[in-house]
Amino acid sequence: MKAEQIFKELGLEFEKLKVKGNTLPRYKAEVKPEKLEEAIIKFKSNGFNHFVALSCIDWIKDEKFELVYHLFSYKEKEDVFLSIFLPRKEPKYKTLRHLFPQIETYEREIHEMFGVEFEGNDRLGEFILEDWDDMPPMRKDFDTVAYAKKKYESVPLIDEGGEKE
Amino acid sequence: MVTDWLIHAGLVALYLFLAMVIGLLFMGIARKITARIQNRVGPPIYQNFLDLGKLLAKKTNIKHNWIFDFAPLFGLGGVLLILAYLPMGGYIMLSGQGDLILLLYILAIPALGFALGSGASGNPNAGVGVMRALTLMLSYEMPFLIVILSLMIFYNTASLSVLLQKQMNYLWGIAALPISALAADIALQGMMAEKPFDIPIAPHEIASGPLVEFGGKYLGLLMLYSAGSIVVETSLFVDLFLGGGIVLNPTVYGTLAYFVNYLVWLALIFVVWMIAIFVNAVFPRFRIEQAFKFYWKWPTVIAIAGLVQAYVMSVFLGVVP
Amino acid sequence: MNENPLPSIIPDKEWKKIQRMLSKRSLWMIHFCTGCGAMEMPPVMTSRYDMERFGIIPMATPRQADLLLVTGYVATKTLKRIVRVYEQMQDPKYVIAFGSCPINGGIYWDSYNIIKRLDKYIPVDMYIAGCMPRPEAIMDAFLKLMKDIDEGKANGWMRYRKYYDQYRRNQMRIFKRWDE
Amino acid sequence: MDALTLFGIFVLLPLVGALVSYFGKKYAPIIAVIFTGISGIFLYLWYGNFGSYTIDIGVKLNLTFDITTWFFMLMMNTVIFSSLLFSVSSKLKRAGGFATLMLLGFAGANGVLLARDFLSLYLFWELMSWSIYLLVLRTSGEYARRYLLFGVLSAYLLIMGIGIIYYYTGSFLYADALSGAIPHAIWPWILTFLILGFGIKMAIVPFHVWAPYAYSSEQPFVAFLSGGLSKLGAFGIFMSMYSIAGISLLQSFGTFRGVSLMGYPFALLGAATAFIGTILAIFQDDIRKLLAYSSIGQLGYVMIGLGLGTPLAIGGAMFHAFNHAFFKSLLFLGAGAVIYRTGKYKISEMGGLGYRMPFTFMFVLFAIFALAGIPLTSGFISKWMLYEAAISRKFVIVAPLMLIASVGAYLYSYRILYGVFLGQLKDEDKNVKEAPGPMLAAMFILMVPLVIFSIVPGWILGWINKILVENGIGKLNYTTFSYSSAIGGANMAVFWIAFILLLIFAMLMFMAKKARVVDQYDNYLAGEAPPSVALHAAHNYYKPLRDTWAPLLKHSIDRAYEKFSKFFAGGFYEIKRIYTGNPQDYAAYLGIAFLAFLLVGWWLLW
Repeated sequence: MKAEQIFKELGLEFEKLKVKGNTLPRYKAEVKPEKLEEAIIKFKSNGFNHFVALSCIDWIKDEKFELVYHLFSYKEKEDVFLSIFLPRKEPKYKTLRHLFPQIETYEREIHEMFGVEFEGNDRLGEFILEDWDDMPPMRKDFDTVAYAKKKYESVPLIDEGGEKE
Repeated sequence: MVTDWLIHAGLVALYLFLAMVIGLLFMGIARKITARIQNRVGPPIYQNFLDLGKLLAKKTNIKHNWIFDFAPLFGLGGVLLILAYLPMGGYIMLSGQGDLILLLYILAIPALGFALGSGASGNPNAGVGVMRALTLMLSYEMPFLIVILSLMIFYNTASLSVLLQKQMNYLWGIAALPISALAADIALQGMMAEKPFDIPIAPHEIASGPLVEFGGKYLGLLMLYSAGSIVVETSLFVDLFLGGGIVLNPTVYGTLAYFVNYLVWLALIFVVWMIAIFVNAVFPRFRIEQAFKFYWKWPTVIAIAGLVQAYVMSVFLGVVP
Repeated sequence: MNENPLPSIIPDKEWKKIQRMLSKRSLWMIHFCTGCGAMEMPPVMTSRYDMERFGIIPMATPRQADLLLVTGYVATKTLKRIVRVYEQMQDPKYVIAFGSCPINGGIYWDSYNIIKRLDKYIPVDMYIAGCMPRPEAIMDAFLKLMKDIDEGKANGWMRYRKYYDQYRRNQMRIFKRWDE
Repeated sequence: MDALTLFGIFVLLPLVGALVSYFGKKYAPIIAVIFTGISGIFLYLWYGNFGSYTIDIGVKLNLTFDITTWFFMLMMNTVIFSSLLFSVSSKLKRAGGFATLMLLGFAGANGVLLARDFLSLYLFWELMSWSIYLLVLRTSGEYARRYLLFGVLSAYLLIMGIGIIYYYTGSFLYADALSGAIPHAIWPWILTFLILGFGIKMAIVPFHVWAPYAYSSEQPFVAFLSGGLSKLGAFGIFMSMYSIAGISLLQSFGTFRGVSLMGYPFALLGAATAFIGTILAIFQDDIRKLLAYSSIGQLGYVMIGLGLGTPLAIGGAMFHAFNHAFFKSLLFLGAGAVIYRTGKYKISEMGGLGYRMPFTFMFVLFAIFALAGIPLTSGFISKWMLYEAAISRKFVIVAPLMLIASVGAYLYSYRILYGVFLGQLKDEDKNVKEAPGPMLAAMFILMVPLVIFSIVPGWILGWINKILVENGIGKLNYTTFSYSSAIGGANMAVFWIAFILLLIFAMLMFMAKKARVVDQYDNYLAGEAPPSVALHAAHNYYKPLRDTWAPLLKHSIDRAYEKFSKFFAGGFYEIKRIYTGNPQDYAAYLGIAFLAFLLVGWWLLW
């Protein structure tokens, strides 16, 4: 079933993205957080059974994180982006790993890099970084140059005379 | 009586030392030839002596427990024992005192000691490596033992020194039983663990299998063990099928015969080693199931054909060498 | 890690010279391909440059090797593995670091999880500059390292044993837990 | 020495011991050890004076104490002595009953060895079988039932053989069997029944199904069962083939290159047993089952030797039975010590125990050398004799199977060594202590002969030669340190000197530099930190081999028996339905039966 028809049945207004080059048709829709799961289930049962990616965008100016769930249908050859907005202070959302198993890995990464809490996903914790002690590094307000200087330049050179620098 | 016993012991020690030197030289030649086949310059022939020197000169040596020491001790001691029981260049060292079946079982002493040592290293790679080595052993032993059986049946002896005598008087093994010689050479490839059968020491899959925890002097002595086992396996084939390199009859020509026979023996084991190296240079590595299925199919059929030929010739045609 | 102390009674300079010559002529290399430098090794091993003619062959385990190649950027996670592999090697051991990333962080100079200078954590005997040096540079580095060994200058492993506590303190600044 | 003292020491004494030790609750094994020690001392003293006697205990028993009996009793006595010494410290429940049954079995075994007439043979054979059944019952009824089924089958086969002989000769004496009353054509039947009857005790292939289950009971008993009692089978086959029938009678059935056509099929059966036993042993994960199948494989060798019948073959079979008695019970006791300390049976669950139990490891390692036939132990000489026998007579079917089976022995023996003793030590076994004193003493006793007879094979070859000469089979040529045959020979003294010298040389080369000990977790795992759980590669150890053998492993003899028994079970179930349980039906059956009798009687009379 076509993506437009599913959007109509769900009552979501959507927009067809204009992209240069002859790419497959892409639709983007903003969904309320509580209605997202039902939307994904509907899409999944109508041919959109390939979960491509879950990404997080840090809109620092209007204090919001945007979680984009990207689905694809092999039959219809169409891309669908369903996105929800979470407050930037304590971003919290429920896990959807029961719909697609790979969502768990994306959730672990977003938790470590952006600090979004996913209730129900028990494997959050340390994933890619090692012994990390600072704020989640992918947030726009994280100053990586200052951190690099603080952590790595401060390590003294080994010198026969003892500590230097 | 004691004096000639001492001379005998001195000669045995000389032959063993020469065997070790030849083994290391052969490893160097093998690396050179493999490099040349791959259009590379390749290390100098004496490279393995340098490697051995470096390993023995290592400042720290790591060991895991007292069973770990079994590998170098039994490895080197065992391989020297096999060399002592193997006539080299017609010089019957101890093989007058022990026959082929004793030799077959002595072949297991260094292998078992090495397996114990690597098992005690506690590294799972080593355990998997030894499992592969034993499965490979079960696979290539099938044709090899049938070949040895056909030799014993045809020449009607189990003693290696008598076998050499008979080959000198009658016909070389390879002339009398060519089919068995072919099966033996295929089995030899697995016995020496040369590619395509270097499954136990596969560096890419199990980090060089049983050798994973050996370094320094342990690896040095194990290099001596592998050098010795090269000479053992090649000269076993030469003694069984190529008359042990005996060209001049020692009783007639005396010590001159021993020199000439030694050189002929050296040339023959070099030829056998070259066959193995050329096959090694061009083949990828088998999986252990493929190696097992391979050895229990065609080489076993060839070996059985050789056995039937030996059986028919010795029992029905009454050919007695 | 209490290595047994340096063998105090080395009979004479001659013996040390021979020992250095032996370890120069048969450098067994373990290749820790951390970054994009791994692609430079095949040409060095194969027929065009052929490092085996100097006696350098790749080995599978640190126990058998005495030359560690760190070929590329070193993340904090990778540093923990590199230190463990380095400590499992047996003396005398040498380290060659490829590329500009181990020297000063290279293009990752501002990254939050790439260490900027490998020398602070494990003793490096030879750096090869270049954002992935070509095989000629690598062969040149091998020859220079062999000359250093011969002259006794490549004694990174002695420095590691002498200033072990400083090295360990630097390493602990990067990662907190060691046994994980 | 007269009949009463002979019978008293070897049969009555153990029976009395059984009685006494029943009441010695906790100290029962110690009492039993004392009794077996006494009979061992007498066995040693009476080496010289052999003789045959008859004793009348209600029924006339003919007993003969000759070199063959002495040789087998030596095995039996040493094995039970060390098994009981082992059980002193293995805290068995109801130790009194255990010691009693063991001594009963021992008395039965001695009786079988001494007996020279079928009646006493059968009497003691039943006593021994029953004591085994009760001992296996101590562990599990199901295993005991399996053993009982085959024990009864072996008893029936023996009775068939004895019955035919008695029908013709009218007497039970072994010697009378050759009195010519038995027609020539009947002998193959008699021999087949007797050999198969005794073969079941040796777990020959078609009848080996009970062995893995019976060998899973308590370790001290299993050491005696597999080490000692399975030799009764070998003794029985030897007696029935070579002293009751005699070599000339066997040859009279036609010979195939010097080997009687009567014995050759049993040699083939033995070769099949050796091959199947070894292949099955490779894939077992439970250490007891692995040792059970390996025991079946090794006894296949003994069967080959007895089947071939040339002097070298029978000598090899005797020597292999002797070695098997010692190294197999040593292996079972070693496994028992490990099970006693860790309580685990599965090989993949253990690991690294060699560092905690060094002596047990050395004993098991030595037993493995003997099992694999490494020349450092006397295990090699017996295998060498069997090979020489097969190869010198150009047997091209038996010899390859034997050779491949011996290579297969390396595989499962390394599985035990690596899975149990090497690899990484698991946390729960961290503070496992070495086996207690009596266990180590027991294992040491079993190891000593394997070493002595490898350095000086002449002594034991002397005994075996005397056995062969006495039964008119031929002679072996050997000297104190070396042995030879038509086509080859070996000198063990030269071997030992060369081995020790070269080992010392390797030691000198090796000890030049000090090595730093590192714990098991400082291992190269591609730089990864060692995980909290110990890594052990012993799980499903020979998986590639099992995959290649999969098509063959599908058909298993055990399942064949199960299908066979299900077929009968269905039938018996039908019959069971007759017993409906209410009296009216039974009254009806009585009426029908009475009526039937009337009809038949009427028909017969008229």
